[in-house]
Amino acid sequence: MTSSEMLTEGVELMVLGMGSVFAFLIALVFVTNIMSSVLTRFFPEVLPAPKPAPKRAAASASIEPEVIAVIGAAIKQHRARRN
Amino acid sequence: MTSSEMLTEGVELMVLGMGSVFAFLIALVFVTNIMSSVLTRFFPEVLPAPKPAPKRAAASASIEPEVIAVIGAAIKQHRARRN
Amino acid sequence: MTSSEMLTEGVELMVLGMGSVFAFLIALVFVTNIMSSVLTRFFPEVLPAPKPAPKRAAASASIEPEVIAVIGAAIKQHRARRN
Amino acid sequence: MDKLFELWQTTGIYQIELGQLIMILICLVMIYLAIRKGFEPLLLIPIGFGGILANMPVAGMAESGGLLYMFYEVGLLTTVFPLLIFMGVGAMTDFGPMLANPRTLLLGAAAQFGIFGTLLGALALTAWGIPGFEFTMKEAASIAIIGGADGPTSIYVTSQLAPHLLGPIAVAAYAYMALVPMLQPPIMRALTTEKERAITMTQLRVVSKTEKIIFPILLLLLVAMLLPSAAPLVGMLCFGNLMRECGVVERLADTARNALINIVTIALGLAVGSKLNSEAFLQLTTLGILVLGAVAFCAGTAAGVLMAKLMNLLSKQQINPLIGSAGVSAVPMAARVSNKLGLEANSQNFLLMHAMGPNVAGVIGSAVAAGILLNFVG
Amino acid sequence: MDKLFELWQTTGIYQIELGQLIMILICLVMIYLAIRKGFEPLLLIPIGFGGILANMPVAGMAESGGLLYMFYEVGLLTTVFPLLIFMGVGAMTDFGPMLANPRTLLLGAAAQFGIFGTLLGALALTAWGIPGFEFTMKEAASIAIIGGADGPTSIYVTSQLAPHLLGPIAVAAYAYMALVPMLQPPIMRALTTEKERAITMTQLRVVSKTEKIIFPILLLLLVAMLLPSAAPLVGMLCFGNLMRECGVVERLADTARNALINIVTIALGLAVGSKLNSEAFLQLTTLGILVLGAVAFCAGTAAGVLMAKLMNLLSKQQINPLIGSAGVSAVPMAARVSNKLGLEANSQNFLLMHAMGPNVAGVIGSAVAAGILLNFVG
Amino acid sequence: MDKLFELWQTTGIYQIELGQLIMILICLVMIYLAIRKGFEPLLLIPIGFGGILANMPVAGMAESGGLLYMFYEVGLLTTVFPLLIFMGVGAMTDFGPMLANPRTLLLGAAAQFGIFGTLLGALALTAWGIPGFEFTMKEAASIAIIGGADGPTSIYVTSQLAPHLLGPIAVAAYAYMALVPMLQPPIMRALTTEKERAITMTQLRVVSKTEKIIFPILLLLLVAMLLPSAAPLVGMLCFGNLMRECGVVERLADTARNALINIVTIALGLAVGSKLNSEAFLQLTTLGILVLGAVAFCAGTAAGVLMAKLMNLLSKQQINPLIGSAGVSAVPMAARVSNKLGLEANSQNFLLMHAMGPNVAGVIGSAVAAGILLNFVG
Ligand code: NA
Ligand code: NA
Ligand code: NA
Repeated sequence: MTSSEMLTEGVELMVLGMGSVFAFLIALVFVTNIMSSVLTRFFPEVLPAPKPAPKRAAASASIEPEVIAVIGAAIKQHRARRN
Repeated sequence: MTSSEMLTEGVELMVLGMGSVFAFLIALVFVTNIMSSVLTRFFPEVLPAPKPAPKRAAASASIEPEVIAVIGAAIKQHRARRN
Repeated sequence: MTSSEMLTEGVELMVLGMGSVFAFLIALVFVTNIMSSVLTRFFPEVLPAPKPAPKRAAASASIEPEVIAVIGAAIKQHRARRN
Repeated sequence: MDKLFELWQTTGIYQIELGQLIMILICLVMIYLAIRKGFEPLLLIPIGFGGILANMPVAGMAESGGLLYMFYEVGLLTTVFPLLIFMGVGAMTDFGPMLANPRTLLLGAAAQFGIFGTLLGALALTAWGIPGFEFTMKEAASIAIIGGADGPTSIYVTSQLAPHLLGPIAVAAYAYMALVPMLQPPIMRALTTEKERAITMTQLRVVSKTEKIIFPILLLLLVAMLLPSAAPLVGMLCFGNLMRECGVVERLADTARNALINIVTIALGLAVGSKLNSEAFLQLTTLGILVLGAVAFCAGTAAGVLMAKLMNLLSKQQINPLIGSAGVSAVPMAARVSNKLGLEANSQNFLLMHAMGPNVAGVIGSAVAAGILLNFVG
Repeated sequence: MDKLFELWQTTGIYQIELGQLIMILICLVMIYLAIRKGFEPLLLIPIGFGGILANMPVAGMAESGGLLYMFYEVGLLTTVFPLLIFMGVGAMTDFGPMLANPRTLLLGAAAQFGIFGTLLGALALTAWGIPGFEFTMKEAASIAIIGGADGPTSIYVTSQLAPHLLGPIAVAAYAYMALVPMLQPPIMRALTTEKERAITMTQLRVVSKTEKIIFPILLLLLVAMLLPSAAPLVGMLCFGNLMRECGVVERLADTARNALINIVTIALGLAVGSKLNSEAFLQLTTLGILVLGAVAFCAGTAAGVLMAKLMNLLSKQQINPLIGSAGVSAVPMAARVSNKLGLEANSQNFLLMHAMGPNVAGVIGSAVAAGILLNFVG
Repeated sequence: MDKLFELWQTTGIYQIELGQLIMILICLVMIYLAIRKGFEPLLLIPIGFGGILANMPVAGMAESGGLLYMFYEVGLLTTVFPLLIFMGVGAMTDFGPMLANPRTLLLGAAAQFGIFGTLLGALALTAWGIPGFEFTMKEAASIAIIGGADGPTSIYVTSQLAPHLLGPIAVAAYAYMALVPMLQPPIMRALTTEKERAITMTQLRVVSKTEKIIFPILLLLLVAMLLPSAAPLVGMLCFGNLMRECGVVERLADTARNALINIVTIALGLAVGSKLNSEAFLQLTTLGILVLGAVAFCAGTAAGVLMAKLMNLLSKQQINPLIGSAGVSAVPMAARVSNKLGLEANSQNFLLMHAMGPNVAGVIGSAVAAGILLNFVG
């Protein structure tokens, strides 16, 4: 291949390549949008309601980080013993 | 193979096959029974006694489900954060 | 190989082999010592200070074994249910 | 412009054939059923996805050098994958309920009538020249093993006797395993009386650890002595089970029933999917396979139930005939079906553990039947 | 004494060549950067260590019969390893942010300019005869794919087009991915105004489970129809992602993104390391590869940012151009860079989730670009 | 009737040979010892079970096309399995205690006298024509390596020098490792005084993270320079250890020491079991191997203890000679034996961590010795 052929080939590849990438991803945008609108229109998914029972939630929230910390510490301690 | 030979072959295979399966599994029943009776007679295994200390057990029972729930929630929350 | 050749070969192998093993491991001792002294002199690592805040530590220590036990029991119970 | 035309020629739209399109649709249905209806998703999702990959034009994933082809050659034709799956199944299986009541092994034996009856049926239909049923002996045997209700056993036998039918047979085997809750109850109800279904069974005795350790070794030795052609399958099952029960190699057992079986399941599923090509699948014989597979399941179910009734005639220790149907294996679905029907008849009648006995016995039974078929037909 | 001399002759000190020594030093630097600077340690530690093992004289670990050689032959040349890695990546990836805002796919498309621009550059430099740049078409394509900022894609393409360049290309790909936090910000700042960088984006809508399940299938079908040569890579990505999202094969997804991908990563790293020999690496062309790789990254970054600005011109729904640079992939580093620069401009401007859209789009984009290159050049 | 006779001819009862029966019994004993006495169950259960599978007639699992044969061909003869095990061992090993007191490396060197002394012994017995001892140089070297008290090293060396002896050598290696608590104490007591055994050692200094990270690289470079034939084994050990210590690839280290090593252990065990055939095992030479293996272990133990005493003569920093025996490796059993005997002599004398130094040094030592043997004999 001569050097000018090589350059032509490169330009051609770039145009075709970027073109194909864009064509493909634009097609994907369309298809994805269609899927999403079909789904939301015809098969609406009942989204999980925001957690009710704020009282219980608050209570659990106040417990959890502590418990998580304790578990974490326990695991760390356990590992430390093992090594 | 002619079609009547095929049928004969099929009948033969069925008789032999089911016969072998039964023969083998009946043998297995016998062998298993012998093993179990030999073991229970000559090498009786001391079965773990039912958990004593009902008080402690009751206490732990009253704690555990809650703790399990808390751990479960913690893990769920942790996962949710990660995603 | 005659039997005397075999013996000679064996003695030679033993001397060379043990020699090589010792030579290699002595070299390793030297190199390791050099590495350690270079590191401690030029790149001293700040060792993790002993855990401060004895109060908090004591508190956590008094909680942890219990929590670990509870978690262990929960896991055991969970596994028992699964089987 | 040349390049653009060249590009157009390499698109799937240009190259795809009708057969590939139909196969992709079938695979999509399979994936839908696996996700939405819970049809054996662990296998049918990899198989279905593998089928889509295999039917994409140009990509060549199921052709020499392609990933699916390599999985097929290296893992499936060599029988390595199904044997490792069997090891994992062994490491998951608790033979305790069966050891507590070894008579239930007979139910697992009877249910293998599904295999041999179907084999006879396939040969008869072929002999009579019914369209869609033109099977050689080896093909008939591979199809019949669907009645064993055990995916890896089906794949193991088919890969040795009739690898060209692997696609439809594997799909049929897993599909019918998923359909057990629909296929079995009508047959079970038809063959039992309300009173029989209400029979309660005495609680199972506790099985000692030692019995559980010795059983897989005993089973292996018996297979080795009586039926060595079943030894690879049964042997790997026993190996997995020994690792599980012996208590000293827990880390190996854990890997066998988790990481290892998962890796193999993914690769096995993709490899099976690679055989879902239109030439093999879109044939009248596939319909024949599906019909025979359904017959096999039903025959096995019926035989199990009838065997239980026969045992009740001959022994005074009564068993609930509903647990007979669990003998086809399809662990643990078939046992759950038995339990459900038992509860319908008598709300205090918990048959689950009792049905686990014939259920795991069915796994052994169909592995044994596979050995017999390989011995005579292979 | 003979034996002692023989022993001396088999020592590394006696046998080692300068090239091997230099390669070992380079590998040590790589390991140092991986450990101390956090440069893609999951890959660069196995690659670097593999490189040391491969350059030890006498041991022959990278020669026929050696462990690294076997990994290379069995896993790399066959493309099994990069495809399994892609499956694991799929099982890790959440396409949710992209599905909430599919327009970000265009950013992932634009960033592939890094690939094709570099390809043109490599060919131009070769045509002009610049020393260090003497590449065939296949070599140029393999080098250009570094701009995809996706390790397994680079390895996949190079193993098929120019396996002799695998060492330098893989090292460059991972090194530049690690350098993203240094390479990208200057370009991003140069191409955007303070005001643009401060643009806040509306919170992403919640994406339903069903959308997430259907997306990988849709993507696979589109690839199958339009660009089947990208199907192996994209197909395995989609398979992993379907396992992740479908919710019924969690144990398979978990293995795919943990045990399996870890095992494959170790073996892949060692296999790549086996190609770090002095004959392939200590060449002027390696410098050329490194230069072109850096250009590719920068071009991709710039193209992504400029595309975002173009989209702002054409649509009234404004996006922050900082997320454009995330289109090169390098998940999740590039998205974090976008987030960091966004916070610098406006302390309430959290771009992370918005940048994850183009970020995962970039993975798809470079897999698609890889398919195109394989199609035209392969 | 023909079919029935045919069936009878394919039973194991009809086909089994006496040798197979004896081998199955030996394997059952091995499994019994592994389960009840805790004899290296992780290896001896797969090996023993593999031995049973290999000796079942007809099934042909250890013959061409069989599962065990494939594991043997693909994983063992290629040395892939033992090398991956070594990587896992590296990912499990803490070289800290050894780095805190590098002099203990000399104990690990001395204990390799077990290897070379046994080699000389095997050659001498062969030269003198003692029945049961007729070994070639390669066979003698493979047997001698049993004295390294390191299963994968033995398997690695034997698979390269004398694969036909793999069965008895691997069994002997693991059996004696299991017997360490019985074999070592008498020798240790005989060679030390009560006073020596009561010597307490100063607490080990804290080893920094950096030292632990640099050590495996240093060790690898030293091996590469001085003894490249040991590089595959030592290299994979170092690679595993670097993954463990560097702290940035924890997920890879975790897989290397769990899922991966477990999978490989199962397959390696079955592959070794496939070589437990009567032709190789029921030979007078097997007795010779067992005798030499025991001698090797005892010689290594004695050499380690005596070396410790010698070091006490030459240095004023006293070490307890009981830790010398840990130099044979057999991690961590030998170190526990040292600790136990130390506590008997002085109830405040905790030697465990001090003995871990020579213990892991012994792993390096026997890998080095293996390299030397492969170099001279291979
Ligand atoms: Na069955
Ligand atoms: Na990309
Ligand atoms: Na050793």
